[in-house]
Amino acid sequence: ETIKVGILHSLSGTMAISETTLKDVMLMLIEEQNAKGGVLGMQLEAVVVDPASDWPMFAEKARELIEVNEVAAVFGCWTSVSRKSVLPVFEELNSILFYPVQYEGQESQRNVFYTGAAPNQQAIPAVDYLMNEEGVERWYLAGTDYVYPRTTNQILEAYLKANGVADEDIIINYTPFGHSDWQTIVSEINSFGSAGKKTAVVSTINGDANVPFYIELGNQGISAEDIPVVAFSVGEEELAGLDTGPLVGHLAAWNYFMSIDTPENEEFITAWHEFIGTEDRVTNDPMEAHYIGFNMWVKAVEAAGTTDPDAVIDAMVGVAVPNLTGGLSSMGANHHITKPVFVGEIQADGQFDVVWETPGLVLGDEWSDHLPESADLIADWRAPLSCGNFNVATGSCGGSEIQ
Amino acid sequence: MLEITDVTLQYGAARALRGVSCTAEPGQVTTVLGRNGVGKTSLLRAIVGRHGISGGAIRWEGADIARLSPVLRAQRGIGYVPQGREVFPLLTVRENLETGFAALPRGQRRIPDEVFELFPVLGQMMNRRGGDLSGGQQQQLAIGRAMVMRPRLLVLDEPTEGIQPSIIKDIGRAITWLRSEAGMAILLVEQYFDFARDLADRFCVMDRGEVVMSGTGPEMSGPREPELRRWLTV
Amino acid sequence: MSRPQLLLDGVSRTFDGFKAINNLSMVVDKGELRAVIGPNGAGKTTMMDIITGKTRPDSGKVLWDQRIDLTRMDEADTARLGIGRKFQKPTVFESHTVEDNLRLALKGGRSVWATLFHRRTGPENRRIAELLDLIRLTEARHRPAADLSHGQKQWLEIGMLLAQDPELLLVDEPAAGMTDAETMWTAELLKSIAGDRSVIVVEHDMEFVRELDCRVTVLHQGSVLAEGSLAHVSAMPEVVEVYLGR
Amino acid sequence: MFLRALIAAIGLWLAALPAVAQGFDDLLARLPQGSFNDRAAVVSALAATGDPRAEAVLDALAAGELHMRPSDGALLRVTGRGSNLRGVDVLSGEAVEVAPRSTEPVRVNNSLRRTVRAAMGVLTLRDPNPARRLSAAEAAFRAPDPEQLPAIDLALEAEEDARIRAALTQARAATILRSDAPLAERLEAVETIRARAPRVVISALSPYRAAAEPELAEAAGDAVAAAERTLRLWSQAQNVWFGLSLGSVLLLAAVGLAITFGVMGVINMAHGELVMLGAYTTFVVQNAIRVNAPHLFDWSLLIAAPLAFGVAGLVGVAIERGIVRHLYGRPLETLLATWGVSLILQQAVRSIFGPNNREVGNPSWMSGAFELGQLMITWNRLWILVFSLAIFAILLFVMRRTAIGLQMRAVTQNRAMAASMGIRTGWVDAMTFGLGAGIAGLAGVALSQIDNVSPNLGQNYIVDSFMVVVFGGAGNIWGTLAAAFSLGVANKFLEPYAGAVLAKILILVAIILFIQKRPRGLFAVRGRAVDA
Amino acid sequence: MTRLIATRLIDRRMGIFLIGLFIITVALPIGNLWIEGRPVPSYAVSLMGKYLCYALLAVALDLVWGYCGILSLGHGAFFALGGYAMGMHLMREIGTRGVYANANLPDFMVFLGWQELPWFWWGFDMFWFAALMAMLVPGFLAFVFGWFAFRSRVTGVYLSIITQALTYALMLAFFRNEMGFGGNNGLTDFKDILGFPLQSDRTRVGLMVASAVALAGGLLLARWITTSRLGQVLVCVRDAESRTRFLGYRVEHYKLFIFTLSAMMAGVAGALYTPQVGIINPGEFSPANSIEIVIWVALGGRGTLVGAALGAILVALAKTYFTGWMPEYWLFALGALFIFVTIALPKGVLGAIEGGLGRLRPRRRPTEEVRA
Ligand SMILES: Nc1ncnc2c1ncn2[C@@H]1O[C@H](COP(=O)(O)OP(=O)(O)OP(=O)(O)O)[C@@H](O)[C@H]1O
Ligand SMILES: Nc1ncnc2c1ncn2[C@@H]1O[C@H](COP(=O)(O)OP(=O)(O)OP(=O)(O)O)[C@@H](O)[C@H]1O
Ligand SMILES: NC(N)=O
Ligand SMILES: [Mg+2]
Ligand SMILES: [Mg+2]
Repeated sequence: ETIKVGILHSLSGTMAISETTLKDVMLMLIEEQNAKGGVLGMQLEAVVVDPASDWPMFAEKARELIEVNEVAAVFGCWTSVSRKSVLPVFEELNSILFYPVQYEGQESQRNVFYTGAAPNQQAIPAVDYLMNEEGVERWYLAGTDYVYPRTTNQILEAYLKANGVADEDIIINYTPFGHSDWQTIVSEINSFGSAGKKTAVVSTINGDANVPFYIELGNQGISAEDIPVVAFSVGEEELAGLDTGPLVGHLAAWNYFMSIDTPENEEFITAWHEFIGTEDRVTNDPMEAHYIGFNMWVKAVEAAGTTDPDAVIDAMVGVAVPNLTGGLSSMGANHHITKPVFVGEIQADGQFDVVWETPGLVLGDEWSDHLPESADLIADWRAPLSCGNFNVATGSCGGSEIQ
Repeated sequence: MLEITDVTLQYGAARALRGVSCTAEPGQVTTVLGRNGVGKTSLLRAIVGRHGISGGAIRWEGADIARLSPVLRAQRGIGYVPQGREVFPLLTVRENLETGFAALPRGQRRIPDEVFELFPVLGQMMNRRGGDLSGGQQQQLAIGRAMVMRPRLLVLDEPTEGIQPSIIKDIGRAITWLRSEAGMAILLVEQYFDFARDLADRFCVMDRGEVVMSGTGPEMSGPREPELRRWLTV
Repeated sequence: MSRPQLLLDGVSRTFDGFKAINNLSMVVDKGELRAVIGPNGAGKTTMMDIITGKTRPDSGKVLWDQRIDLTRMDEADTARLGIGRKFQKPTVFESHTVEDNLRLALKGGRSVWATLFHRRTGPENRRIAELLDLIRLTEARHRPAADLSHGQKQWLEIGMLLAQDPELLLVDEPAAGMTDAETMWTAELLKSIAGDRSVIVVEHDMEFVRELDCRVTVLHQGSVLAEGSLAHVSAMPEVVEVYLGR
Repeated sequence: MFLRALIAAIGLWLAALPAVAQGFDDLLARLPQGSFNDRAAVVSALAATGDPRAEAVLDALAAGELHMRPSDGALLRVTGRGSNLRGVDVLSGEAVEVAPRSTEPVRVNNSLRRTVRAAMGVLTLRDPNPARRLSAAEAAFRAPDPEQLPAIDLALEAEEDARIRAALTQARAATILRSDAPLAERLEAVETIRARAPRVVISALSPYRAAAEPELAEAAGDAVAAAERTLRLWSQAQNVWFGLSLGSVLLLAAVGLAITFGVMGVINMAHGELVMLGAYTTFVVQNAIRVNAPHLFDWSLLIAAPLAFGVAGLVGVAIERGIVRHLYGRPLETLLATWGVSLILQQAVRSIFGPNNREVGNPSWMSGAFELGQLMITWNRLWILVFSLAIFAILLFVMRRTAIGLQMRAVTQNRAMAASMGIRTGWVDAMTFGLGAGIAGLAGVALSQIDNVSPNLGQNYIVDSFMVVVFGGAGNIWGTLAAAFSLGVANKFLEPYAGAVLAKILILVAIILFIQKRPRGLFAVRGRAVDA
Repeated sequence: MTRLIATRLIDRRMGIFLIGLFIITVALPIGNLWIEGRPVPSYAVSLMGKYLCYALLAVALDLVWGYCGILSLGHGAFFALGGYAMGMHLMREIGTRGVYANANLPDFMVFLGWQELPWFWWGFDMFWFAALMAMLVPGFLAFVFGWFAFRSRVTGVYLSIITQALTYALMLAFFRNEMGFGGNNGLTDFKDILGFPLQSDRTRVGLMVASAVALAGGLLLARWITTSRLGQVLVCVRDAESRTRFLGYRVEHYKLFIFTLSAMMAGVAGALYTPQVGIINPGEFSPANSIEIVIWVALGGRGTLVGAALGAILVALAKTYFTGWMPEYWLFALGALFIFVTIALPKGVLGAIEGGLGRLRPRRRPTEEVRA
């Protein structure tokens, strides 16, 4: 008898470039856990499917995993739209999803555990850093045209204005997915940045579009000392496809960097290299998120003594496991976790060098406090509240989750 | 010499040729006559390799060519003027003519002057696209193009179709010239009886996929003429 | 007196600097049978293209029935006015059967709704049988038109033209690819149609034209070189020079 | 000698400020602590001490290699990782043992690094190396600090190199502007700075538009406005350049398709994957060069180009012989089969090279940019433009002027008749498709320089390249050229106003509308043959 | 007379297909709802429902491509518009059950700080209106687009590419949050339809049966059209457009009619699809999706209607099966399948089945158009 674990990451199509690694890391974690004797005395069995970067297909495959393969939990999704697509399935079939990617927030669902960063765990600290430590006064927010950048920028815009940044000192610019001709935008950044005020670019540019963006940045000679770029979707994996020489000093904000020097991380990296069979492959933040999420799930299952979703969901809140950066991450009542926030600078070897970090761990804020619509909302999945969008002003649990 | 023996040809289940035999000799014009749909074009298609045969043999200059590809047949000196012209519509007249070079050794790759003597209009329209020419001009181009190949066997499918009377006469003269001066074997399908008769050294008449009558050129206007004409009327 | 069915007045058309039709004027009366001859490239087919709206003239007038300007119409419009055409290179609907080709050409409703709710009728069937018989393709009626030989396609086109029952028939080289006997027979057919209908025939076969026994227009370099009876024009040295040859 | 005097002068001046009047060792101890802003002050002070050891410390700090050993507070310069970890005591210069995680990095960020550079600039304004002097002068211009004015003046006095003198003069002007010098002097400084490139003028003078003195504010405002006018004029030229450059990318992506699709009529959905193969070939070549012959790296693209042509061309020939050959006469079904091929090629690359981006580097001659007036022209874009035009020219020559080109066109117009003319249709088909595929491979070499090298590479270009070929007029190679450049330029003129997304939408709508006017594309093949 | 119509509409292949469809629509629900132990999981029901929507979409495309020679590379747009129309209704149905509990505005609008419902959302709270719009909006777009394109005589690849440009432009437009259709996430988190909860098995079965009925209806309608005189004219247009004009048929009217009708069918398919997959987003407009529809039709057998439906179901089935069975290598299998079918089964899967059975009289496949 085995316990099945579903892995729902695109192995083909546009998202394969990011998600395949997460499938691999899950296989590694499961293998390691099995070597340690499995869970509840049973071996784990990974069930891998390929939703092929097709959003409705994510829902179909989620249903297949839960209904046909009867998995105990699913680790998967990258894009927000894929997560949105599977939410109703997890709710209806009452199963568990671990979502490992930084996202825009504004969501808390009983069946989902969000192990990636919410905006307050990435975007806001990064902007704080630029404002306070680099004296940035002018902001160019460049993003790919989809929900994560749009939401993040909306939150940032509210936040920046609240901090006294003038309208004309903020530009928000969106580009299509896979945008590859950045000449105009980079030159616009160049002009915007030469108005005598310290300027920074906040990039929520997604995936494939980053490589040509940074190449253009390098070639037009925009150096980090003049106009630093801080990115929320660029990690070690993205840099692996680039000559980072001209990009040294540009920034990224994450909750994990491969370069962070802790024994746990070293062990993790060694295991990863061994598992994947090459020293060339890097590790990144969503991988750590899966590492944390998986260990939390194992712990919660052991605590509950069963894989029954209701029991596990209840057992999850409060579970704490070591993360890879030397701290102990724990699961909040809002199904988001606590994480440290790091700002790192790109190095010539494609790694990041941490220049700043939050003093302690930060709990993911599911409903942004910086947006009027969600300022009054909180999520708390513990009894008796058990609500994903409790309105503290009206004192009611508004929305879908109440029966 | 071209020898066709007992050739059958099928389009799917329908038979277009049923045991056709005939010959074409160098220095002679062989004409094939027959009403619409009796299989004349099918016979020529079999010879040039446009359509595979299901029985019989086609021998040219002593070798069996029935299994050869159209390219190899062209390279063995068989030139083809198809029914419906088939000029390359987007190539210029010059380029159309130059396609005839493919089967020639490098040294011979030039357009013979006779082409322009025979069809002066081609010379005037060298840079016009083949597809823009009038019907008759295209027909002239198709014949000229085959002449560029300098074939030893020239297969012509109704070459006078759509051509003005004066040029038909010229074509007649040209065929005579090619036959005698160049010693070409010429196989001519023709509906225009007088034209065929004037040129033919030999003739054969087809009906429903079979050769029903054959003979020498002079016989076309003699006692056998009424019989011949009968095969051509409905 | 006879009324002009079709009038071309000073029509010109240039292709990439080449004057295909050059100040061409011509009148065809109602019920007239007219033969048009002329060297290859004289502009005969182009003239038909202009009449049917396929090609727009650069200048000049084309009047139908003395009032309708054909230069503003497209192919479907002219067909609906009653101008039918047989092409020099036979073009039929290859994936339809011979019979269906004729049915589609048959005079009748051409609108989307008419065809959607169309039902076959007895008279229609009889007319089809008649036409099939006339073009001698009764045996081939259920074969796809793609399977026909070149000459058979010519006949099918003629059949389709007749099925349309047009006011004016434009017939481009009907005798090409026909045996002599068929050629003569076709000439008889066209003669029998004329009177009721107007007919313009283009042909290079002088026997055929002689048989038509009608007024002949000789085109050369896009304009009229001569007009008159065949005997008259073929005696003209210019015509012999550019067209008939010696 | 001079240096010492200078440092002494600065030291004296700084001594007046109590906050920084600290001993060198004191300052060193404070270097690893506090906020970046605090530490920036420490760095300036360190430089001001004039202590010769400062340079080594600052150098290590700027390189991000300065570590502190918590056990004794020693400052080490640490390089390497894991087993290669090596340490040097910055003050003594002696090598020391370091165990992993026994030291903590002294963090630098961009602003601190800038301060370090400026601080070191003071130390290098009189460096014997002219290049270092020049960059020190530039640094002083960009981060003007009134405290450095005496140093700049001294340097200016001694400087002989005209270029460096000019730079120093500018730096001096910027510094004066920042200082509380008399108004006349500062107005003069504005005039001096005005001579520089517009962008620099804007950046340097914008803050003074809000100066307290109205004359100064006006002068600065004038200068900035003039610079902005110049830039606006140039921005049109810049749009043209960007457009041509985008056009060249479109041309590259499409030109192979102009053959396989435009000329042959094969709907080749695997075209993008052939481009991808070219890019991966470049990756493999560069990898081999990096490992075996690093000195050849600058040649890597020239070596990769023929190989990419060969690899993609051979795959193309294989596709033609294996699949497309069976489909002449049913051209639309090539869509189904080549779609299948494209899936297989994508997955094959994913299986062999992994799903991630692979790194393809820019050779030195393709990196960086140069300025042409106010135009910033990047070398890689320029070379790609040249490359695309060269490919186009070669292709045009092959198609129009060679026998094989004639045969290619003949075969695609009427395969059976071409065979009857003695043209080896099979061979010609294979060569034509192979040529189109090979050119796609060449495009991949160029695209590897500006885009991801990933299994998705091909998919990113397929829609655009069909659009270009069709918009230009299928079957007309000139049309492809015209379409690529006109779409590129149009896009780049729209983008600044409409944004990238809307610009793209507008371009698509424009294509739809344009096709209504010219139903057979920009350079339509016209005439009887086509409208039959 | 009715017999005559029946034989005209239902030839052997259509008959067999409809019987198969009927069996599925009866057997799956019974197995899912009424048999002990539920041998048919709900998963299979909604999957089948989705396949049937694809099949209807494929039939719609076959109507224009197979019979009229219009290779639309943008049919996904009509499907998606139908899907959005239904999605908008489902969004409105959520009411106060959204996360922000706003009775008037869907969640994403609240989140974007919108104050009131944009005008183009008016009326979508009524099912009948949404259902109508699911047909009318795609139909209208097709009509306007077709009216210009066909009148200008845009044909062949030129038409194909502008249809692709159309769907591509729509995709980018729908990505934009400003458009008011939920941006890249599209519309999700639906609760119920006509008062039936979407998460219940009965609703799912109902939707699947509705899809089956729509497919059968679509097939019969398409068959009725293609066997009429109008259908013959369409084939004429496909094979020799210019010649058709010379017979007096206004080709553009015919094209416009069939294109608009086909777009409306695609819209219906989309409207049924959305509630069954639970999401509609701009990805449905992506050019690759539209190309895939063409692939279904080509694979099944162009110009056969039933073949198109079969092709859609087969490819979707293969995808479902392969992505679970060999997630890392399934593209090899699918690619190989496409290549195999084109080369080995020139008449598509349907042609191969019929040829293999050999019982049915060989029907001539219409000859291909010479150049795309
Ligand atoms: N689209 C076109 N582009 C260029 N030239 C053209 C075009 N259409 C016709 N021509 C030219 O116009 C002239 C007239 O052609 P047309 O087909 O009308 O001749 P015709 O009298 O029908 O000749 P034939 O007896 O050979 O059929 C020819 O020289 C032809 O090359
Ligand atoms: N591609 C084809 N498929 C099926 N049948 C064909 C095909 N081509 C010709 N046929 C049939 O084969 C027979 C012979 O045709 P062929 O073209 O050889 O006749 P032909 O003697 O050249 O006639 P024409 O004088 O009309 O050119 C005809 O009955 C015709 O219907
Ligand atoms: N959640 C994201 N990054 O799509
Ligand atoms: Mg024939
Ligand atoms: Mg003509």
